[in-house]
Parts: sequence; structure tokens; C-alpha cells
Amino acid sequence: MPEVYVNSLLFIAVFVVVALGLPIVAFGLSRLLRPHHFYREKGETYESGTEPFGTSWVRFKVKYYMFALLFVLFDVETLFLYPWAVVFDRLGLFAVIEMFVFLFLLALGLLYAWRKKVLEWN
Amino acid sequence: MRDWLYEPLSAERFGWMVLSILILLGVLLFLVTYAIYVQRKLLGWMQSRVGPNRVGPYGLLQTIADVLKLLTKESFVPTHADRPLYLLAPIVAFAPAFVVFAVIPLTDRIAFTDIGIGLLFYIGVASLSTLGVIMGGWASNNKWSLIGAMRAAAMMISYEIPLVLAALGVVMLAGSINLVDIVEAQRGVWNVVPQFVGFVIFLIAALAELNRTPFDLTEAESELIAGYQVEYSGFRFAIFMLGEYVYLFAMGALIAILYFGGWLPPHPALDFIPGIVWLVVKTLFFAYLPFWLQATFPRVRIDQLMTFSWKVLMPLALVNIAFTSLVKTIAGGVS
Amino acid sequence: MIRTEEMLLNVGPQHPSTHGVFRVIVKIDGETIVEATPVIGYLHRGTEKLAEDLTYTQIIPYTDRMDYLSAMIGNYALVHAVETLMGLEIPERAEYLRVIAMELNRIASHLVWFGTYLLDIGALTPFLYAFREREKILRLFAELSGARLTYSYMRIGGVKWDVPDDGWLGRVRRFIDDFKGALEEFHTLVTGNEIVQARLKGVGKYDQETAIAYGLTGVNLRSTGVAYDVRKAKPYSIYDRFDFEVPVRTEGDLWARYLLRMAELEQSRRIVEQAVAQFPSGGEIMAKLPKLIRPPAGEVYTSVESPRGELGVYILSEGKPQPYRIHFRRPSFVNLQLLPKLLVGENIANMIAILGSIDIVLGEVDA
Amino acid sequence: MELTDRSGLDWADLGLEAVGRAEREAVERNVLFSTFEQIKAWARSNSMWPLSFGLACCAIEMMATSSSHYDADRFGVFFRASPRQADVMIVSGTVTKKMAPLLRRLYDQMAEPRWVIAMGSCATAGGPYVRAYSVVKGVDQIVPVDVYIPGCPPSPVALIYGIHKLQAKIRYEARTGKRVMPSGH
Amino acid sequence: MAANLVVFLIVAAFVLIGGMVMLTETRVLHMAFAVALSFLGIAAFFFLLGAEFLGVMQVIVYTGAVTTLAVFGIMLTKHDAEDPPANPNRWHRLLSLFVSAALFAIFFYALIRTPLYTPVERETPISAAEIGAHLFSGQYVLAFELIGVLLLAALIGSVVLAKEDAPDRAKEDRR
Amino acid sequence: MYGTGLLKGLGVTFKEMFKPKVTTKYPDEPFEFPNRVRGIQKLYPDKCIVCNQCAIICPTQCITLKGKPHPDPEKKGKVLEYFDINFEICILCDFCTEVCPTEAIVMTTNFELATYSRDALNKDMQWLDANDTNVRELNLPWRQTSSSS
Repeated sequence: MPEVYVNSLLFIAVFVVVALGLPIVAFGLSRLLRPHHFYREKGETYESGTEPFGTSWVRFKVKYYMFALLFVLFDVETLFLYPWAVVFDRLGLFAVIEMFVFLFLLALGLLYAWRKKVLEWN
Repeated sequence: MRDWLYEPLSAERFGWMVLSILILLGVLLFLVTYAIYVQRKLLGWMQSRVGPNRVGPYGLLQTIADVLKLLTKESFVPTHADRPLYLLAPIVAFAPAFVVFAVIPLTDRIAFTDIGIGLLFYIGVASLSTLGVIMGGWASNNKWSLIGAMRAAAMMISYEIPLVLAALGVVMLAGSINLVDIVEAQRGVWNVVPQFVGFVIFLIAALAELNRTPFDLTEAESELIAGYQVEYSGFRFAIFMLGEYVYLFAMGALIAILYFGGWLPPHPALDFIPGIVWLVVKTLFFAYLPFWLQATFPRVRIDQLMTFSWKVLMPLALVNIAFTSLVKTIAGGVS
Repeated sequence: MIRTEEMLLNVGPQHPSTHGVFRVIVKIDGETIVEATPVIGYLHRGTEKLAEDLTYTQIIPYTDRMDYLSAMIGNYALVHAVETLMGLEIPERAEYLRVIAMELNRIASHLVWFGTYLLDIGALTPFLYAFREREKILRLFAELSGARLTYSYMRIGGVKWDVPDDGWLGRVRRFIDDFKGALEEFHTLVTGNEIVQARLKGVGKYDQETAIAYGLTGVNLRSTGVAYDVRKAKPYSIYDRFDFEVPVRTEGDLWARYLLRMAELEQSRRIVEQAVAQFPSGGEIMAKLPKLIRPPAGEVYTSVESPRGELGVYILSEGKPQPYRIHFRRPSFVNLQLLPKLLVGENIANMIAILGSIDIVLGEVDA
Repeated sequence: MELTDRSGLDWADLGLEAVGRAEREAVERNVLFSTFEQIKAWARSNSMWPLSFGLACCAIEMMATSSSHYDADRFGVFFRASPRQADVMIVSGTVTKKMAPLLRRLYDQMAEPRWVIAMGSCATAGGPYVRAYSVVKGVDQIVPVDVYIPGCPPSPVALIYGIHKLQAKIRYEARTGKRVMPSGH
Repeated sequence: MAANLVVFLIVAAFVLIGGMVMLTETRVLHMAFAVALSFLGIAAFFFLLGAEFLGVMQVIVYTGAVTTLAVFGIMLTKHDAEDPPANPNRWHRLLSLFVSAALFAIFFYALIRTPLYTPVERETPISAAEIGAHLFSGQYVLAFELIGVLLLAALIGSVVLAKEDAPDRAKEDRR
Repeated sequence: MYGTGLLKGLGVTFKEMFKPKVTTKYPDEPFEFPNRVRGIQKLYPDKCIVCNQCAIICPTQCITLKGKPHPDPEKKGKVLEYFDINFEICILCDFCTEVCPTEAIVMTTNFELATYSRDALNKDMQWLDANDTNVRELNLPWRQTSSSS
């Protein structure tokens, strides 16, 4: 492994440590400085001033679940485009055509979802 | 500094590097503090008022006071919240926003890392902060924050793909995913010219990823009170805010690098100004641009947001890619 | 298949967009509203009951605080009812002053609506622009009546103050002229904005029959194609002297209501313009009245057009200085009744927009 | 760091001259503590985020306070919709008996330190509705009030004055370590 | 190499912790985030192996997209904290013991058969360009297009499956 | 074209940045209210003839006053013994000054009355007498008809 790569990884690790460290240090500092006066009413869930009806951990209808499914698939497809984008001009016309076929399939999927009214809100 | 990466690392250099990372963090904290000040001032001016002007000269200490206040403000875990996730969420939301700076080169000489897939690293890591938002929104056990969190997730899933696809155009022009290479490929002409459509798509998607107006649905004050942050107080709330604004600067820097030639001056004659100044200026411009939009636009609705992304931006981005590849192939074939 | 649970969510009383202490309990499935139950009464102050203990003059401050966005019109509704009951002749100069005050107040009220409505759908700046313009009107009101919000300007038989000597009418005129530019600015900033149009068009629709069946008045009714405006239908004061239109649209959606209120700003502006031009140069501002006002026994119902709809006042008098019973037909309260029906099937963002477009004032709803 | 108060309010204005010299010195001896408390008070008094919570007519004037002509943002006052992030509760309007428990609940849910401003005569004592059956006669029966602003409604400038009074109170309490006792001023 | 090993062990610990939390936790959403942690650790492994593109893909697809999908899925299903832990009967326990023992045996066998330390022969990390060059010219062309078809099929399949409940919903709504 | 409205809107806010600001300088400079604005009442105890009209007309009954016989036995009538306005419930409706036959109670445009306690809002005769800045010039509204416009 060349130095550049190992060093880069090392500094990414440093970034991660710093990024995790700052909030933790700040919370620690804030813990020393801030008042602590907790009582039951204070911890009650806020809901526009009224007493909430039940918990919010219910089976929440996520209308965009369908979008999430599509998202995972498209995400995979899009990432395939990256290695291609880097080299397509070196590989010539064949790679472009190849990718057009792939893009066509991708667009076809989108079109199918569109026609099936999956992309509608309701 | 970028050269150091190519040599075996001595302890001394490692120390310098860590120090400079800490300095970067400090600079970012400073920038964020004053970004909020600038935001309030700009909003004020655009709304024919003056904005903060009484705390310190010209109100310059206003945000300092805000930070200190938040630091000394009580912050507690609500009784019905999911304690571990509630505590973890602000950290998860903040950390990715800072980690992405690892791959952002400040000039061709100053860079903290130099990995081949910098752009993708940025996109991948940045999307993780949404997990923090979801975490916080769910852990609060509050209906408003839950809805906010679900909206955050919805926005992530619909705008990440246009973002990735739009950036693909740049990658095709540069032939590399490394951000330094991408900037160097813009020596002739900035990417914003050949990739204008891509730039517009990227900007819109970036605004959505940043949760800025008109896509500020996750904390939509008039709808969800404060969205996913409803139950957060004191410094935990501040860390959420900090993450949001650090991400704003990261995104500003990325836009500058991808489309506006990063540290390159607009004209070679202006080369005497150091590259880092150019990058900072461009970054600040794109970091402050959302404030202007915030002063002008209303908020879109969640269904409009989703359909806009999937029915307008996605096809447009695909067409953009196809067009770019065709043009580049033909041009390459001719030359 | 997957069955999700519906959850009950309290929107309000403390919520940035419920325009006061209004509460809706919504049953939501995801973000979609399945059922909505408005809860009112968080601002019930017993105005009607209190009024039974007060003399007619003393009730005037309470009408200020019912529809606090258009206190002048609230004032007028009361004094108009009492005057009708007494059969009083009001000096012309006072009538002109009343009309100018009322129409300026209508502009101010619609401006608050405009600002807060845009705030509801997420735009910050129109709120400040609207309040900036409104502040000019409030300045004029402070010069005329001595208060910014709760004017208590009208008196039974006239108005309290004459025009200030220092060229107040000229300032009104100047404001009215400048306001044209401000309106244009609003239209450029907001009306032309595609996001606003996308948010408002086709949402919160209801048809004419529904509107009439629910007794809606004001813009909420006129957005379905009924040209009913008390100022035209049952002219009171001196409204028959002015040339103005009653803007009507037929879509019945948020966009129609938005455009109508913006059009009403222009119409009110025109009325003030004409009233200032026709303003009589002299004359009394108070009718001759006994010191203690004692309307004859009997009952009366009169109504005026408030920014929110038909504001009616019913007085049952026993010939005493205090009314035996006084009742206000508060347009906000009546218009609100349609809300639960409108909200079903909408999502939260639309709910806020629909609630805002009905334009309620909680002081009036709860009275 | 400038800790003096720019509103022109001083000790005499607070009606606090009564505090003994010896007591003052006793507090000032503990310089470190005092300085630290003063920095906190400086930050808190300059960054007061009220809960956006309108009750009645006064709420309109409260909104007007943040409008262009009065611009409460000058003092770092901007409205937060969630009580968790708010420092000041401006009770702007009539508190009815139906609303009272909710108001208390909102107050409880605010993170400390927190303050309450009773804006207008309704919140102070019931105002014009003092004889109504449904109105709470003064919000101080539910939550501790720091500043009362009379008026019906108080104009935005009066609210700004009230906010300044509150800032002065916070700073005074930090400087002396004493609570501002309501005096006959 | 010692440093490499230390890093590996740390990352492995994270992956394992994620896995353990996922298994022992009763709240489903905690499980989802624990899995996300594991995914991140695996991405770190890819990075350590020099497969940076794969690592990033792991982050984007698994930590980002799949976790979000999982969260959505959890939101749609029951995820109460007070869910009692499953209490299987004796046969179930015996069966699961047997299956896990068998699995462990297989893995263990594979593990001892694999040389534990293979020095990486490459000098540079695997770049995206390299992947692209391999993928789009040569033996993988057909495979690549087949992936496209496969993804399309998956898309259509998911649309068909998830769309199925629409009539049901409509019926319910009418009721 | 789609989007022009958005761009025009951006233009509006951008232009606004360079226009003069309307914000008052209030806490640094005193705020000038128009003369008629109803602030805090000013009382001239000598002028008061203890007719009680202000206390009767007050919708919230925030005025309490009591007279006593004139200390000078030569003179008839009464003088004030005490006169309190309870600003906790005073709604500044101006009725008291309107009915006062001798203009003993008049309005000022002062508004700075925020206090730390409710008790401090109960103002007595001396305090009201001392409040003599920004007194309203014209206090008898409709009895004086002005013809200017």
C-alpha cells in the first residue's frame, strides 16, 4: 500500500475522532455549567401544550416507503455509473453504447414506476 | 501539506496535521457562529430592518452570547424518550458534517487526505447525518419530531440520486472522482458552463439535502413546530444546529469545487491571489446563498418535493448524463 | 397487508400556525388526516355576558378585543346597532371618518392575514413587508384615535376624535398612493411565485352549496362564486356613495381565497381614496345625544362586513342603559365550522394552509 | 466584555438602592464567582428567545415587536416555537381557566433558566375581563412572573421596555447574587 | 503491520458490537442502527483492503439507503418497546442450537482452511477507473448488462408487490 | 417560463437590502408617539372636584377615589383624599379623561411602566401627579370642532 493511501485513511480516522470528540467535550462542558433541575412535569412530552394522546411509537404509515424501495435500487444503479464515467472516453464508443443500454434499462424502470403511478403521492 | 501524504509520516508531521485539523475545526466553529450572525443580518436587511446590532459593536457578539447561553442552558432527556438514541443523535448528526471536510482539498497543495473517490466519500458520509436526524426524531417520542424525522428520510431518499447523477456529469468531464483532479480539470473553463443543467440540479438537490428553504420541511416551524428538534434543548440543540451549518459550509465548498473551479481564479491574471482565498470566497458565497432563498421562498409540500425530484430532476439528470457522454465521445472522436 | 396505526395529534393551542389558542385534534395516518376535531374555547372571555352589566358606551372597548385585527369594524358594528335601535342620524363628517377608519382597518387586517398566511406556508419575508405596511396604518390610527390596536374610536352617535389638524388626511392620501407600490411588490414577491401557486391551487376546495349550507360569509363564501358582501347587499353607513367592486371567484380553493383577499386590499384602497377626496370640509362629528344613552325597548339586528365576513350584532333592550342581551354573530366562528370537513384526507402542510385561509381570529371565535 | 447595560437602566431605576453597601461588597469579594455569573448573565440576557405563543390581542403586538419597525432581533430576541428551546415566556393576552393548565404545562416544559413576562393587563390581572367567569385573574397565579407590562395591549415599544427590564433584572441578580425583590417602585 | 492489525481489531470490534447489539436489543429501531454501525465497520474493512470504491459503495448503499429502508420498514410494522422476548419451546431451542452449531462448524472449517494472513500483492488501492476498465471492456460486459436487467426486474417486482395493497387500502378507506 | 416568478421574488428581496431601514432606535432614543396616544394618565389633584364620573365610566373599575371636605372651610366642594389607578387592569380606553368635566385627569403618551411586581402597578395620586411629561395637548375631543382637514 502506498503511503498516500494509508496516510489518508489515518487522517480520515483523525477527522472521525475529532468530529465525535467535539460534541462529547461540549456536552461535558455544558454539563458542568448548566443548571440541573429536573422534575416529572418538565420531562413530559411536549405536544402543543396539551397532554399527548399515547406514545408516538406507533406503526407510522410511511407513504414514501415505495420511494425508499426505488431509492435503494436506483442508488445501486447510479453507483455503477461512476466507474464508467471515469473511463468511458478511454474505452471508446462501445462503453458508451453499453452504458446507454444500461441507462435505458434504468429509465425504463423509472418509466414503469411512473406509469404504475408509484411516483404519485396517493 | 498534500505532499506529506506521499511520504512516510513522522510524528512531528502527524502532530502538525492533527493541529491543522483542529484549526480547521476552530475556523469552522468561528464561521458557523458568524454565519448565523450573517444570516440574521442578511435576513434583516432583506426585510427592511437592521438585525442584531446591540450586543457588542454592530451586534458582533450576538451569536457568541447565543452560544454561551445555549452552553449554560439546561438540557435534559425527556421522560418518555429513548435515552441512548436521544443522547447519541446530535453526535451522529454532527459528525458526518465535519468528517466530509477530510476529503475537501483547500488548494492543490493543502489537503488533509487524497483518496481516489473523494466525491463519493463526501456524498456517502454526508448522507449519514440524516441517520442522526431520524434517530433524534424517533427517540424523542414526540409526534412532531417523528413526522420531522420521517420527512428528513423522505428527502434524503429523493434527493440523493439527483445529487449523485448531477455530480456524475462533472466526473465525466474530469475523468476522475478525486476532487483535486476535478478542480485541475477546470483550468480551461469552469464546469458551470458545460454542466449548467447539472449545476442547477445539483444546487436544488443540495438545498434539499441541507434542509434549507424551500425544502426546510424537517423543521418546518409553521407546520411541525421545530420538527425533529422539538424535544432538544440547550447544547444538544446547538450541536444539531452546528451540524446543519457545518454541512452548509461543506456543501458550499463542494459546489465551489465541482462547478466553480475551487481554488482557481476566474482569470489567470488574478493568479497572484492565493488559491485558498478563492476557495473561501466561493464557499462563502454558496454557503450564504441559501439565506437569500430563505428570505424569499415559501416551503414546498412533501408530496410536491417527492414528485419534483422523481419526475423532473431524475429524468433531467439522466438526459444530462446521456448528452454529456455523447458530446464528449463525439468531441473526443473528432480530436 | 400492513396495517398502520392512526395516532391522535394535538395541533395547538400552542402552535405557531393556529393563529392564537386554537386547537385541532387530528387523527393522522402517517401524515394524512383521517379525522379532525376542532376544540375551541381557550380564549372564551364571556364578552356577551360581561356586556349585560355595562352601559352601551362601556361595551365599545370590548368590541375592540373581539376581532382585534379589525377593531374599528367591531366598534362600528356595535354603535351601528345601537344607533339603528335609537334611530339616530349621524353627521356626515363622522360617517366619512368611520368609513376611512374601517377601510384602513380592513387593509390592516388583511395585511396581517397576508403576512401570517405566508408565514404558515413557510415564507418569512412577506410577513415583515406586510407588517411594515400595516405599521404605517397603525401610525395613522394612533394619530387619529390614540391607539394602535384597540381603538375605541367610535361613539354612539359619531366618533371620538375629529381629524388631527396637522394634515392627517394628506398623510392618508400619501399612504394610499404608496400602498399601490407595496401591493405590486407583494404580487411580484408572492403571487407570481410558482411555489406559492403550487401550494395553493386546487387545495381546500369546497363548492357553493356547501358554503351556503354552512353559512359561510366573507371571502370564504365569495371564493365559490356568490357575490355577497354586506356593504353591497344591505348598504350601511355611506357605502352606497363609493364606487367599488366585490371581487368574486369561482374555484373555491386556497388560491381563490388568496387572490380575493389581495383584490379586497385594492378595493379598500379605492374606497379610502374616494372617501378622502369627498371628505366634507366641516361639520359636526357627534350627533346630539343625551348624556346617558338609553335606547328604547326593543330588539335589533344589524350586520356589517368585517374582513372575515358578516359581523352581526343583536341587541335586546329593555330601555335601560345596559342591554338585556347582546349577541354577536361572529363570522370567524361560523366560518370555522366547515374546517373538520375540509381537513379530512389532507396532509399536515395542507391543514395549516387551509386553517390559515379560513382566516379566523380566536378572540372572535371564542368571544 | 462589556457588561454594562445599554438600556440606560441602572440600580436606581430598578428600585434597588435599598440593598446595603456591606452586602454588595460581600458579594463583590467573591470576584471569580461573580465574574463567571456575570458572563452567564450577559449571555443569557442578550440571547432571550421567547416562546412563540400568542394568546389574544397582545399577541399581535408581540408579532409587531419582531416586525421591521421594532425589530426585536436587534436584542437577540427571536421566537422559538418549541418550549424546550425558549428562555422567556411572554404571556401575551387573556389566560382563561381552560388555558391555564396548558400554560403551566408549557412553562414546566421550558428548560431552565426561564423567565416569564406578563404582557398586558389581561395577563397581569385579568384586565378588562377581570370580572369574567372564565378568566384567570393574573398569570402569576399559575407561573412565577418576572416582569409585568401594563397596557391593553402594550405597544411594541412598551414590550421592548419590558424586555429591557428583564435583562436588567438578570444582570442585577448576577452582579449581586440577590433576587430582585419587588419593591414599591 | 502491527498498526494495521490494531486498526483491524478495533474496526472488527465495532462490527461485532454492532452485530451483538442487533441480536440482543429488543427495540427494533436500535437494531437497525446497530446494523448501520456494522455496515460502517465493514466499509472500513474495504478501505483497509484498498477497495475504496467498494467501501464508499458500502456506505452509500448499505449504511445510507438500506438503513433508511429498514427504518421505514420498521415504522410500518409493530415496534413497541414492550414487546415480550420470544419464548420458544424446547424443540425450537434444540433445533436452533443444532443449526447454530452446524453453522459454526462450517464457518470454523472454512476459517482454518483459509490462510489467515495473505499479503496484499497490490501496490495501489483499487481505483474506480480500474473497476470501470474491467467492467466495461472484457469479460464482465454481459454480467454488467445482466445486472441492469436484474435491477429492473427487482424494481418491477418491488413495485408489483408493494403496489398490491393499494386496492386493500382503498377498500378500507371506503369502509 | 417556470421559475421566472421565483427569480423576480429574489429580485425583490435583493433590492430591499439596499433600501433604507424603517427600524426605530427606541431604547437608545426616546420613542415619539403621536400626541393623541393613550399612555399613562396624569392627574391634577387640585382640579378634581370629586364628581366620581371617571370611576363610574371606567369599564374595568380600576379607579378608586375618595373625596374629603375642602381643608379651607371658606370654600365649598371637596378635594381628593386619595385617587388610585390600578394599572393592572386599566385598559387605557381614555373614557376617564373623556368624561372629566374639569380636565383633572388627562392622558400622556408615556408608556414605560413595566415593573417587577403587581403591587407597583397600583399608582396613587402623588405618582399620577408627578407623571407630567408628554401630556396630551388636546383633551376635550368632540366639544372642540376643528374644521381643518
